[in-house]
Amino acid sequence: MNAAALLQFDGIGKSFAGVPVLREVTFSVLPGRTVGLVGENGAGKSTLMNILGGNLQPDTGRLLFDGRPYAPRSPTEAARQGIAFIHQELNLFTNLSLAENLFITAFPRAGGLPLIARKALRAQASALLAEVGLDLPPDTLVERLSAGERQLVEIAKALSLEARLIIFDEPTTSLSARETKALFALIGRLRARGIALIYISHILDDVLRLSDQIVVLRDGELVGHGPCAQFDRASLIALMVGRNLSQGYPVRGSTPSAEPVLEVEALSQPGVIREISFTLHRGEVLGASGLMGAGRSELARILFGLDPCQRGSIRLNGRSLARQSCGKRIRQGLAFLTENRREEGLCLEASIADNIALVSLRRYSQPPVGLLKLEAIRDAVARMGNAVRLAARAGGEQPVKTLSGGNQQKVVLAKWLLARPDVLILDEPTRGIDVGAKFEVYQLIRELADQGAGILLISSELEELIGLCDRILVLRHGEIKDCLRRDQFDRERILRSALQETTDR
Amino acid sequence: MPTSSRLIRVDHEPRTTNRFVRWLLSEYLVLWLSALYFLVLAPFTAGFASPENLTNILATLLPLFVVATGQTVVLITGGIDLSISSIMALASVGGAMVMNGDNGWLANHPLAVPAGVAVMLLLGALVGLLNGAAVTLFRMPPFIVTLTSMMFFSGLAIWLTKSKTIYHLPAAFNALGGRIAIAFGITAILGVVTHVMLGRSLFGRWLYAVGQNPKAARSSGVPVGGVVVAAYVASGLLAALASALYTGQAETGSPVLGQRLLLDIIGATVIGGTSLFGGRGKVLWTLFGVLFIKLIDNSLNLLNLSLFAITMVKGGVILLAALIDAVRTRVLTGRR
Amino acid sequence: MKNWFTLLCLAAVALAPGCRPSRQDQSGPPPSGQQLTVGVAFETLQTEFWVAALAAFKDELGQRNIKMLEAIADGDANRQIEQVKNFITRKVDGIVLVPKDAKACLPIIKAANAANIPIVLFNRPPEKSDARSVAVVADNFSLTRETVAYLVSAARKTGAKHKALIVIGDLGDVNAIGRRDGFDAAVQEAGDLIEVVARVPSEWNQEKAQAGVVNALQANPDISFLFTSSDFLFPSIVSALKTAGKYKKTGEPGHVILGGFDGDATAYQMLVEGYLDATGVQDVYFEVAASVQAILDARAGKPVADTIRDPGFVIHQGNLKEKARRMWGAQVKK
Amino acid sequence: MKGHWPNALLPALNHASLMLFVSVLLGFGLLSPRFLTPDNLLNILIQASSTAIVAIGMTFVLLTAGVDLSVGAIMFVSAAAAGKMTLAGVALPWALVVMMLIGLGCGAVNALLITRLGVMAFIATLGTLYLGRGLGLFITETRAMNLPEAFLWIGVARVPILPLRALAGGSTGWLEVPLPVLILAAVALLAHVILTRTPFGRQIYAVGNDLEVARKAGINPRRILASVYFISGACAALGGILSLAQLGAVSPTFGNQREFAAIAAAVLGGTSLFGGRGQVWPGTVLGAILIQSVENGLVIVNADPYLYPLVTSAIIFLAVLIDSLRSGLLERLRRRKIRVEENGSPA
Repeated sequence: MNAAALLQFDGIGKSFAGVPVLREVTFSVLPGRTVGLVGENGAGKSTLMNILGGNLQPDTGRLLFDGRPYAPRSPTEAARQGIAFIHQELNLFTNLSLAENLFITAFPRAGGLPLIARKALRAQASALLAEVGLDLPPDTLVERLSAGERQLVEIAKALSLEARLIIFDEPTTSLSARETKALFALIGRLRARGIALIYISHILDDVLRLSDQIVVLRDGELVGHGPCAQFDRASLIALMVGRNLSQGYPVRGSTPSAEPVLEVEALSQPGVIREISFTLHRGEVLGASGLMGAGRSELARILFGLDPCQRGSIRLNGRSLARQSCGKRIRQGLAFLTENRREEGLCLEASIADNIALVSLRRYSQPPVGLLKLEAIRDAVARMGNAVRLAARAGGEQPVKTLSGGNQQKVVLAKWLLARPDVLILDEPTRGIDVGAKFEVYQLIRELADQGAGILLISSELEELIGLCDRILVLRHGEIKDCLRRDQFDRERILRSALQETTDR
Repeated sequence: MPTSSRLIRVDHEPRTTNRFVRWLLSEYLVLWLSALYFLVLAPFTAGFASPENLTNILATLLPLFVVATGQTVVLITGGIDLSISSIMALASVGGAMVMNGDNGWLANHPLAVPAGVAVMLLLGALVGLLNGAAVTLFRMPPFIVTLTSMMFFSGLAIWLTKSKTIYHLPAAFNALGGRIAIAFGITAILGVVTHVMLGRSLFGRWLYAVGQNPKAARSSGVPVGGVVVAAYVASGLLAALASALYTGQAETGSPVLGQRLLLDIIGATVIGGTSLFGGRGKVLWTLFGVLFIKLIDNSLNLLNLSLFAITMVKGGVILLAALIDAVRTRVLTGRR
Repeated sequence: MKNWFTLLCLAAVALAPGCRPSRQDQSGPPPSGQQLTVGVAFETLQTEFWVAALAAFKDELGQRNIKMLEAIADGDANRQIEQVKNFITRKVDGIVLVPKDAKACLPIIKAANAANIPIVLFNRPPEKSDARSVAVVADNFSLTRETVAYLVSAARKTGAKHKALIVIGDLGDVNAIGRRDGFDAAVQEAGDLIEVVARVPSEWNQEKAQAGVVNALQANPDISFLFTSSDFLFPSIVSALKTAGKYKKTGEPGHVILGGFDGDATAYQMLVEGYLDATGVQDVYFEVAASVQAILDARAGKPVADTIRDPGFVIHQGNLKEKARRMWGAQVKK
Repeated sequence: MKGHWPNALLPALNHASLMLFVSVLLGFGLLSPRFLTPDNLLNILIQASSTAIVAIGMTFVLLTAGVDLSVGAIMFVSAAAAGKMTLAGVALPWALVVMMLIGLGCGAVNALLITRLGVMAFIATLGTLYLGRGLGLFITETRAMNLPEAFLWIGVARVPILPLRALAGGSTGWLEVPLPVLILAAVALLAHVILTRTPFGRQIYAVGNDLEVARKAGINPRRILASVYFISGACAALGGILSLAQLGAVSPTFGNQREFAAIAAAVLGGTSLFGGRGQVWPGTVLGAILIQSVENGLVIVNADPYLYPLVTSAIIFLAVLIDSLRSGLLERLRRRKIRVEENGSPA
C-alpha cells in the first residue's frame, strides 16, 4: 500500500463466463511516475485498462484514485476523474478540424448563446497544440494529418481535460522514428508536470527506457513488479512468455541459392520512388529498412500492383509483371502481407476459414461455372491453421474479429502460405502482436525461406531485420541508399544511411 | 479496447448453444413468423388457406422473388439497386415491342418469343452494366446512380411507347408468367442456381469478400470492380426475367410495370435478413422475406380492408419484423 | 431445393386448419336469403371521382340488398389480378372491375369467365378479345372532344385568337392519354383560333400541376384558354391562376377560358360561382346502375350488350340548372 | 494519377457543380427569354422552397449516416390533419401549430424506433412511411380536400424587407420578398448556423464520422440521432405547410415520393450518404433550386412532356458524377502529399 499513490489497483479480479482473466492484480501508480505494463495479448492488460476506463466493472477488489475509492461506470466518468487513454487506433473525427476535435464536448461558448466562440476556440486550441509541440493551424482537418501528428492531437486532448493519469496503449506502432522521438520527449515533459503515466507496449526497449516501474502480466496474473532497473529485455520476455526464449531468432536451415526469383530494375514513380533496382534469390530473406515514409511500403505496393508505376521492370521467375493486376501477380507466385491487417488484410466479419481461403479460391474452383471444392478447401484451411499454429476453435467458423492481434496476423500469413508463393512481401509482419506470436511468425518466415521462397521483409525493428535477414536494403526518400550483406550488419551504419542526422530508437 | 475480452468470452462459450441460437434466431426466424401469421389468420380470413388462394400467392410471389434475388446480390456487395422497377418496365416494353402481334418487329414470326425474351434480358443486362460502370469507374454512390437510372429508364419506357401499353403478345410468351407451373419451374431453377452461386462458387465468395472489405478483397487478388459490375448486371438480368413473368401474367407490355414494387422488394429483402451494409445475405432469407410480405398483402386484400388500413397494417408489420430483428441481434450480441 | 420444400410444407401445414373455417364463410350467402355478393375491385381511390363511384355502388347494391366486397389495387395491375382472383376464390356472384388499364385486365376477365362469374368493366373498356365481359364506359376521347369543342365555341365569341394550355395527366394512364388526344383533336379543328403553347405533365400530382401552370403562365402571360385532364387538379390550377392574377369570372376582362373533365364538387362550385366555363361530366349514377343491372341480367341469363356507353354530358353555365342533379360532383356537395 | 493533369483539372472540378448550375440557368435562358426574368427566378425560389426545406431536414439525418424515408408521409399526415381542422373552422394559426406538432411527433416516433429500439433507419422510416400514408388516407377519406383561402395567403404574401432605389420589381419602393422564400432563407440560415457554429452541429458531424469514437469521446449519440429525426420531422411539416400554401388543397398524392426529391437535392449539394460530409448552405439549398430550375425551365421552353424525367435525371447524374470525380482527385492528391511525412497509408 502506498499513501502517495495516485492510482491503486487493489486485488482486482475479473472473469468472463467463469473463466478468470484477471487474478488479484495489485499495484500502484505514483504522480509524475511512469509504470510500464507488459504482457502478451490476452494476458489481461486490455481488461485491466477497460476496468480503469469504466468499460468493465471488476468482480473482486477495488480501485483507489487519490486515496478515494473509484468505480467508474462509464468512460465519461473516468474522463471526468482525469484519466485519459491514448489508444492504439486513434479516436479522432477525421472530418473535423484539430480545434473541434480537442473541444468536441467542451466548446467555449459565446456569451450565453449556444454558439461556439470561434476566436476563443482557436486560441485555446493553438495553446494546447503548442504544449504538445504540434505546429499546425487549429483549423486543419484531421484527415490531413499523419499518424504521429494525430497521436499528438490525442495527447493534447488529454491535456485539455486536465488529465492526471494518461494511459498510452501501443502509442508508437504507427509512428516514424522522428515522431517517436518527439513523443518520448513529450512524455518526459508530462512526467515533469506531475502527470502519472501507464505505458503499454510490446516494444520492450521503449518500455525499459521510459518506465520507472514495470508490471508484467501473464494469464491475468501479476508475475513481475518492480523498479525498471530490476529488468532487462531477456528477463521481461522470460516473465511474459513463462519460458526462456534466450536465443530469439530461428536458425536458418539452408543458405540462399544464387537463383534469382524476383528481379527489379530501375523502378520509378514520380513523387514516390526513384530508380529502385535489386534482385531477390530463392531462399533468401531480404530486409528493407528505413524510416516511415522512406518509400518501403510504397515500393511493396508497387511491386504487388496495388499502386501504379511509370518506369522500370519487375520480373518474377524471369517473366515480366508489367501492367498486371494483383490477381495475375498472385497467380504468378507473388504474395503481399499488408502493414495494416485490419484495413487491408482481413474481412473481420468473415470466418477464419473464409479469410484463409480467399486468395487461393481460384485454385479450388472447377470450370465452367467455378463451383468450389468445399471439402478440399476445408482440408487446406485446416492444414494451414495448424501450420501457423493458429490458436482457434476447430473448423475456423469463428469470425476473425474475435481473435487477438497475433492470431489475426497468423490468419493473414496462413492465407498467403496457402497460395504457395515464390515471393512473399511482408510489411511490418510483427507490428502490435505479442512476443510469443512474434517468434512464431519468425519461425514461419524462416521455414518458408528454407522451402526456397524469396522473402522481402519490411520492418521498423532493426533487431528483427538483423536477426532474420540475409541482406538488408536501406531506403531513404524512395531511393536505395545502402545494401548490407549479413557479415556487414551494423546498426550504426544502417541508421546512418537511413537518416542523414543520426538518431536512434 | 474490449477485443481481447470479447475474444476470451467467445472462446470459452460452448459452441453448440451458440450454433443453436444462431440457427433459431437468425436463419429461419422470418419463415416462422410467416407461418405463425398464416396459421393465426387462416381461421378468420375467408379463403386465405384455400388452394386457389395459395396458388394466387405463389403466382404473385414468384416474380417478386426473382427480382428480390437480384437485389440481394447487389446488397451483398454493399450497394443498392433502385433501378430494378424501371428495368422491369423497360424490359416489358422492349420485349413487347419485338413480339406483339400488331406492329411488333417480329410480329407472328416463329422466333418472336425467343427474340423478345432475349431483348428483355439484354436490356436488363445493359442497364445493370451502366449502373455497375458508374459505381465502379466513377465511384459514385450506388443509391444516386440507381436512383437516377430509375428516373431515366422509366421515363424512357413511357416515351418509347408514348404511354400506350402493348398487347397481343404471343400466347407462348404469356404462358411464361401465366402458366404457374412454368413460372414456378423457371423461378425454382433461378432460385437454386443463385443459391448455389452465392454459397459454393468462386463468384459468390468474391461477392461476400467485396461486401465485407473491398480493400482486403483487392489486395487478395479479387477483381473488385468486375465483381461489383457483375452484381449489378445480375440484378438487371433477374429484374428483366421477373418482368418477363409479370408481363406474361398481365399479357401486356406496360411502361409502368412494377412502379410501386420498389420499396416492397427492398423491404422484403432486408426483412429477410440481408444487410444494407454489405457482406451479409442469402437467397433463402430473401425467399422468406418475400413470402412474408406477400402473405401480408394477400391476407389484407382478403380481409376486405380499405386502402388506408392496408397501408397502415403493412407499415406496422414491417416495423414489427424490424423490431424483432433488432431484438434478435441484441440477444445474439448479448450472448457473445 | 430445400427452400421450395419448406415453402410447400408450410402450404400443406396451413391447409389443414385453414380450410374448414373458410368453407363456413363461403357458405356465407346463407341458405335462407338469396342475398347475392358482388365484388367491386377499383384500381385506385386517388380522386374524388372514384370515391363517389364507390359510394354510388354502395348505395345501389345496398338498395338491392346485395352484399358488397371491395378491393383497391392502389395502381398495381398485378395486385389487381390477385384481388379479383380472391373474389373468384370467394365465389362472388358478380364482379365490377376498374382495371388498371385496358389490356392488363384480359387475364382477369378470362379467369372470371372460367369461373362463370359475370364481370363488368367499370369506366374503362377492355381490349377487344375473346374474353366475355360487359364494359360500362364514358368515352374519354369523345367526351373531352365535346367539352373542348364547347370551349372553342366560347372562345370564338370573344373574337380574339387564344393561346392554350393543357394540363396532362399521368403519361402512364390511358384515360389521361385519351383526354389529351380528345383535346388535340378539338383544337386542331380550330387551328386558326387556338394555339397550344404549353403542355404541362402533372403525373396526376397537384404540386407538379400547380408549379407547371405557374411556370407556363410565366412563359406565356397571354394564355387565355386552359383545359385540365381532370377536375381534381383545379384547386392547384386556381391557386396558380390567382398568383398570376388571372382568376376571373366568365365575361370579366382577362378571364381565362377554363375547361375540365370529371365534374367533381370543385368544378360544380366553380360553375356556380361562374369561373368555370365547362366540364365533361361522366354520369356516374348511370354507369353504376347500368353495371349492377348488367350483372343481374347476365345471372338471369338475359342477353347483355358487351359495351354500355355512358353518353356523359358537357355541363356549362348554359345548362347548369337542368344538368346539375345528374352531376355527381353536385350531389357529393350536398 | 499520371503526369500533372489532375492539378490542372482540380480547380475546374472544384467549381464544376456551380458551373453546371450556372450553365443550366444560361441554357434555359438562351432557349427562352422569359426564363431569366426576375419574376421567373423568384418563381423558381418559391416553388423550390418546400422541397428545399424538407431537404434541409434530410441533410441533418444524412449527416449522421441515417436516412428518413418518411418525410413525404409526414407532409401528408400533417397537411391532412390541418386541412380537416381548418375545414372544421379552426383558425389557421392553430392549424399550422398542429401541423408542426404532428411533424415533431412523427420525428419522435422515428427517433424512438431508431435510437431506443435499435431499428435500422432505412427500415424504421420505411415503416413510418407506410403508417403515415395510411393515416393520411384515413383522415382525408382518400379524397382531395380544398382548403380555405387563408392557406393560399401564405403562398402569395410578399414581405417588404428593405427600401430600394433603383432595384427592379418593388412597386411600393420597397424590395418585397415572397413569404415562402423568406421562410426558406430563415430556415437555411438557422440550419447553417446550427451545423457550423454550435457544439450540437459539430457533434452531428462527429457522430456521422464515427459513432463509436463519438461515444468514447463522451458525446451522447442517442441524443444527437434522436434530435436529427425531430428536426427532419419538423422540416417536413414546414415543407408541407409551404406546399399547401401554394396548392390550397390536399390530395391523396400529397408529398408522395418527396423523400427521393429531398435526398436527391441533398446529394446534389454534396452531402454524403455515408455521413459526416455535407452542408446546408450552399449545398442542399442550391441542389433543391437546381432541380426546380430544370423542372421550371422545361415548362418555360414548352418541352415535350416525355422528356421531363430524362432531362432531370440526366442533370442530377451529371452533377453527382462531377462531385465524385472531384473527391476522387482530391484523394489522390492528398495521398501523395501525406507520403512525405508519413508511411504512405493506402488511400
